[in-house]
Amino acid sequence: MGIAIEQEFTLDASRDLVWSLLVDPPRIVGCLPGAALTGKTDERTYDGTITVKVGPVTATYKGKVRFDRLDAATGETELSGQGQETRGKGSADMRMRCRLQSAGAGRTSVSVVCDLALTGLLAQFGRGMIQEVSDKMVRQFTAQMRHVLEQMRARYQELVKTHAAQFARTFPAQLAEVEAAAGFKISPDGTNGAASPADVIRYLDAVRKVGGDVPYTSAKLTIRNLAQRENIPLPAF
Amino acid sequence: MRVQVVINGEKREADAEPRLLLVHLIRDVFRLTGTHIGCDTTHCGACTVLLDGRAVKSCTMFAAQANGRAITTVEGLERDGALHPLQQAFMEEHGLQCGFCTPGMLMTGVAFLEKHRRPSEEDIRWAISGNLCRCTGYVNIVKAFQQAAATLAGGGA
Amino acid sequence: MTPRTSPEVGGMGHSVKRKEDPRFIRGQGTYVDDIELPGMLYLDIVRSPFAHAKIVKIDTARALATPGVLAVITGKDLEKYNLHWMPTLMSDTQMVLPVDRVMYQAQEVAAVLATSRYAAADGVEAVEVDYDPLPVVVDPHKALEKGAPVLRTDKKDRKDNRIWHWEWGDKAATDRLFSEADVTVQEKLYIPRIHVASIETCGCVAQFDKVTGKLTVWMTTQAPHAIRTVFALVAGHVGLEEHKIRIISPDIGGGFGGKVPVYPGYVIAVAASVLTGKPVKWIEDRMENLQADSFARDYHITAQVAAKKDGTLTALRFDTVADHGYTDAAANPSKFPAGLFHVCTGSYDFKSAHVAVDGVYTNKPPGGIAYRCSFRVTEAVYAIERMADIMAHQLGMDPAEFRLKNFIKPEQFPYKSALGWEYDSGDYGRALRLAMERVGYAELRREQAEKRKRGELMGIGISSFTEIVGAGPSKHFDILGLKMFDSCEIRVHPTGKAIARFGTKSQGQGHETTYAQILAEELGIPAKDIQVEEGDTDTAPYGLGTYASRSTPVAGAAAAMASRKIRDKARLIAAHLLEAAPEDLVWEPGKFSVKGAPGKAKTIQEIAFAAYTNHPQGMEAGLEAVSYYDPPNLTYPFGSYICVVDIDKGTGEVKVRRFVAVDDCGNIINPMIVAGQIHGGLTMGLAPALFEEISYDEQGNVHGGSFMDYLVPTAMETPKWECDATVTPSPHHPLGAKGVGESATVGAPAAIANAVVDALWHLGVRHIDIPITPAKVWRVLREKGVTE
Amino acid sequence: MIPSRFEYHAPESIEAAVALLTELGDDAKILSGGQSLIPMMKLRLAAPAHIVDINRVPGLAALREADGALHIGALVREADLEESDVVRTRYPVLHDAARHIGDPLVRNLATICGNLAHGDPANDHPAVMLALDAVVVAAGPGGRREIRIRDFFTGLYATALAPNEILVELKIPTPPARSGGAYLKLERKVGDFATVAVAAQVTLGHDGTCQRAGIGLTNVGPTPIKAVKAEGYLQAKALNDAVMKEAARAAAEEARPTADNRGSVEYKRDLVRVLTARALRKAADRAAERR
Repeated sequence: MGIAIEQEFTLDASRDLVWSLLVDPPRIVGCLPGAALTGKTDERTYDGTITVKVGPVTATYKGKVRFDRLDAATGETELSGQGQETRGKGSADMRMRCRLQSAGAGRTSVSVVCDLALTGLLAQFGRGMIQEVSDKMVRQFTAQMRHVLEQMRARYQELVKTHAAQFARTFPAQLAEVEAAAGFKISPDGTNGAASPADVIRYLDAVRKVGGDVPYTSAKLTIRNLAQRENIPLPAF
Repeated sequence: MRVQVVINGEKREADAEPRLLLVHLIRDVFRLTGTHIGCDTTHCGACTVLLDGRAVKSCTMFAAQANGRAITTVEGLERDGALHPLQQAFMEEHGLQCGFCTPGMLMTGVAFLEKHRRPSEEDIRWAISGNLCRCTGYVNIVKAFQQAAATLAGGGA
Repeated sequence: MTPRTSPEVGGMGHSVKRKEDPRFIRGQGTYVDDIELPGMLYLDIVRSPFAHAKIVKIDTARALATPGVLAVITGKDLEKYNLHWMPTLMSDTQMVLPVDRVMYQAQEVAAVLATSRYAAADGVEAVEVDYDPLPVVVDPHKALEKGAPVLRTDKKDRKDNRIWHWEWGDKAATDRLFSEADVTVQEKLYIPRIHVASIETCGCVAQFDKVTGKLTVWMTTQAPHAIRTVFALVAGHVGLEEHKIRIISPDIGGGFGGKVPVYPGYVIAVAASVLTGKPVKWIEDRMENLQADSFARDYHITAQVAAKKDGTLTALRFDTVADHGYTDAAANPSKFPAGLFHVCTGSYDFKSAHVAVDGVYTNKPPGGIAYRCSFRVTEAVYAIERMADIMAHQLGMDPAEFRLKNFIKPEQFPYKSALGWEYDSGDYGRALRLAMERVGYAELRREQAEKRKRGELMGIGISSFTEIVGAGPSKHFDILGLKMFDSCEIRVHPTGKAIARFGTKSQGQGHETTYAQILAEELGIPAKDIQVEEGDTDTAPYGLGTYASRSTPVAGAAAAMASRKIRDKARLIAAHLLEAAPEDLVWEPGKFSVKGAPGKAKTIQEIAFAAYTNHPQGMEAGLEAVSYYDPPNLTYPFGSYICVVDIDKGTGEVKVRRFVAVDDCGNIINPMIVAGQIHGGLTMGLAPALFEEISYDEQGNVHGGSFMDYLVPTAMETPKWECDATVTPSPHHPLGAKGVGESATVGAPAAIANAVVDALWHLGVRHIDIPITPAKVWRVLREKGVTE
Repeated sequence: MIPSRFEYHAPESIEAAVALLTELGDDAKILSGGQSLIPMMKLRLAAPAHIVDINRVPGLAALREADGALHIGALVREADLEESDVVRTRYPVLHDAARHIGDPLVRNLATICGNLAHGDPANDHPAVMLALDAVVVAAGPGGRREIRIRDFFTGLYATALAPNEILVELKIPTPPARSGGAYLKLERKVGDFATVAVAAQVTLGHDGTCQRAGIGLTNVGPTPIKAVKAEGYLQAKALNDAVMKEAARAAAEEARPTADNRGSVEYKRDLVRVLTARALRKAADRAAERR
């Protein structure tokens, strides 16, 4: 049986931040309840599992997720996944298209179109409940996305903060300049309004512009180290 | 685990996995093959037996649940060479064809007739609505129930 | 018919109590799953969740590590012995286990052999199969479109999904009559997939003796001899020759056509037993039964009939798409890919008719077997009876009056139908008039008119069917080349008791009783003194088996013919004993007496004793005979059914208020058993009309694959059948009998559908496809603006 | 059809059962009648590692009227309701439902409390209990607590019971005089889940107006549905055809059906309307008979 799920929702996060989540396989897959990536075939293809639990019924699907298209310019992604139930009772085939649009300052609207095709025992028995289960999963997915975005925003702030506090101590006079160049607020204790990977890059660029190569190198190292340690995705810089 | 039951008046026991279905205890372990299996989803009633006098589907019960209880199967209906009036009536009224659903029908009927001495046709159809028969169209099963009810009401076979 | 024999003898016409019953009512029947042999292993099957997929890999490691699991058998294992494919009964090919591809959901993928049922089931769950899904084709019309994926890529020359195209009748004459007709009607009728769902599923116990090389298989089969030959043809090359194969069909818990084919499970169990040298049991569960065993019907019919203004039917044209699933595994006589569908001119005197059928491959389970009917006869009868009603309504004629006008008249028999069948006998008007009288037809029509004024919905439906059974004359009928005769072998013992063995196999029809009655009728030996045996190929004479209502018409006739051979010999022995000329002896059931001297007589028992103790010199001792009966024609049972329904405007529910069935199956052997057959048949006619259907979604998922959704009627849904009969003997059958097991299944669906549409015709409703569910009726009612 | 392996526990007190659930967590399932759980286990849709069979716990099989309520213990079987004169005469809506659950053999094992605890919106008793404003008694590690039925169903197969709580009893307030109820179920055949079913319970005032109305809907949403708008609409109104039809329309709007083998969304919604009107009529008639 096949079902279609269409959802539109708005997130309190910049398009940049949402995009960075959308193109981060382990994180975005982690937003789906019961799902996890277990391995990687190539840059675009991952192995994963998802366990769906409805009352006494539990089904685990094992399979592949592929990022078929990632278009940063248009904010569109296409993802497909195929999984087989681990006890041979069925399969699930999913195709998902996401599109991001900026919805004003710091807000992004997300539209998701998902086609799900099921085979096997659950498709035979659960016909009436699958829509409900899927809808619930999408609801949980968006809630989890909000939560993760909140976390991520905090972490990008944290990245900037580690260096900005130091910068403010060393070059208190130039803080305002950096703030202006980066485009967000930075307090003397380093607390700041960074909200996405792009903001982190903007901060780095601002430091270089205002302070020159030395503070820039220090900023790069500090931020890169922390990002690596905490596994916070950043574009190359 | 050890399961002990009284089946058709005889004490029997067996080692059973907890997941062993009662119907398999009866058929495969005790080798009483009159109790049949006709579906997976608790619909057909071919596996009906009496558990402490109540008609139940033995495919939808674990053997462990029957531990310490009394079971009657179709093999236990004939007493001292005398058929139960319902068995007799099934033969008289042609209430069976392939015979596969028959043991389940009989067990449902035996329990039902204990409680309903003068059942209407509607009562009987209601009572056997958990037992599927593919051969008879139920007409003669209903007649057999009526005949057996009359025999039982008459005070003996 | 007044019985010729006494109740003690119990010949034809007596409601003899069944010989089968004492064991069944004590739970002492022996069905396949009741058989347990020392050291027996259990087979369970891994099935595909996909309707169409490549098999990338089968990983058996985890399964083999499961306690109790001994082996996992895959298509690759069978391929080594060239046993991975087998022929179907229609000479198509079917996978036993796939090597690289599955073609329908629930198809066998691998088999697990274990020491218990439970271990086997655990093993099945642990087999890991990696599939690569392929495009699924479930709609046969789409399968015929250009560009549809070709499903049978294993067949090198195949470029599309059309299995065959078959036509019958005079197309030009039919076209001409249509162009000249005053009135023509057309309707698209879909007769959905259904399943016989006998309460016992299929299964077997295969036992191969490595020392003697003998294979014994206890299996749920309606045709043990044919199965033996098929096994020998399939596996002869690995040493299983026909004399080393014994098929035993023990008690069978209902067949209805579903136990005619050879299913992969049987073959795998046999292979597993041959490989291990141990007995192997395979018993399918209900879901496997419904999802993988042969289905019935699945005919998409575009039906047209033409008539004159005065209501005279002139011509008929049926174009049909037959969905066969991924292989044509129908159980039809090989000359007739659409079975006997061309009996579709029914009870009416058409001038001309033309039928075309296209068999189509789809990603569904194979089949096209009967569902308690003779080779596509239900499809034919449903279509003509629906069309007769539509035409009657179209002409503004009462459907009964319309039928009476168009029936083949009694004096026209034997009657050659527009499509070439020679109907043996019939009096259709008598049966319909009796049904009308029994139901109170005129009064019901008055009630209907009154109710209609009040906005209440009530309908009266008629079906005046003609069946065609007893396949069949060897000139036209064979399955895989095996001519469709059947057999009886009788041995009369010295003490006058007898044993009779047959090539058929009862699945509930009561052969042990009725065959004994035929012998009682013909020989005068009491039925209770006759033992009937069937189903063991080592002992029974060769026969084609029990399906298509052929037991009485063919094997029953063989019983009569073998009895008559015995009687002929008995006459010679009696003549010897009575010292009279054989031609001077007169036979009455049970004894020969000298003409004009009734006191001078010898009973059959005395003659039997003499056959072993005092037979004439020059004559062989003993009293035995065998007959392989090749029927000269088919038989044509008929009847008229009238159904009365009430429809709930709010919910769309259809309640069958009354159902009167008048059947004519010729001379009756056991009225009690005949009535039982009709009750059961009616219920299996009701079922597809209102409840049962197996359908598929676009991914090829089956809906109706368990008893949760495959709605076998209980006693509550089943109306109280009202039955009556007329008797029009078959002129060519030695007993004048015609066969009855399936008439009711064939005739009933149209009566019910006609009643529903009759209730709604005034609203502009012409047709609703079966099963007529509340949801469908509700939709039609709301479309017509009717609501509660 | 063979279930997966599990460990079997047969505690002899509720406390022991609760302790087991606490210890075993999510891997354990309560077995009472087993007529929903065991079929799922045979299909291996469910494969709990532990089964806690409460059938040997004494004191759970009582069906009695006391303290203004009908008490239904965890091990009261559907057949007990069917055979109870008290239920038939004083709780007809419950009696109607009991006669339509599964089939007579299933009803010899199936329990009312299990029917609720399973959380299946297709089950029949939830709607009945919603119409009757029943109270669920749950036993957990901290003792017993009561849950109003309207707070009980939290999602598809999900209830307000904690994983280590057991539904030990149901309490149905005894309806006052001039009360009546009816449960109407459209099923495809005996033993089927409802295509749609409606439970209606009304209490009439002396003047014949509706003092209280309870309406529960079966199998038309992810949870059983209490048709609160329809109930509210009926309040203090004379139960004539027009009023009942309007309430039925409101109930239909409250339904959230999905399409399946039983029918389309539109069909099911309309059935809610048709059956609600009929159930209200029958309930009102029965209420009028019970003066």
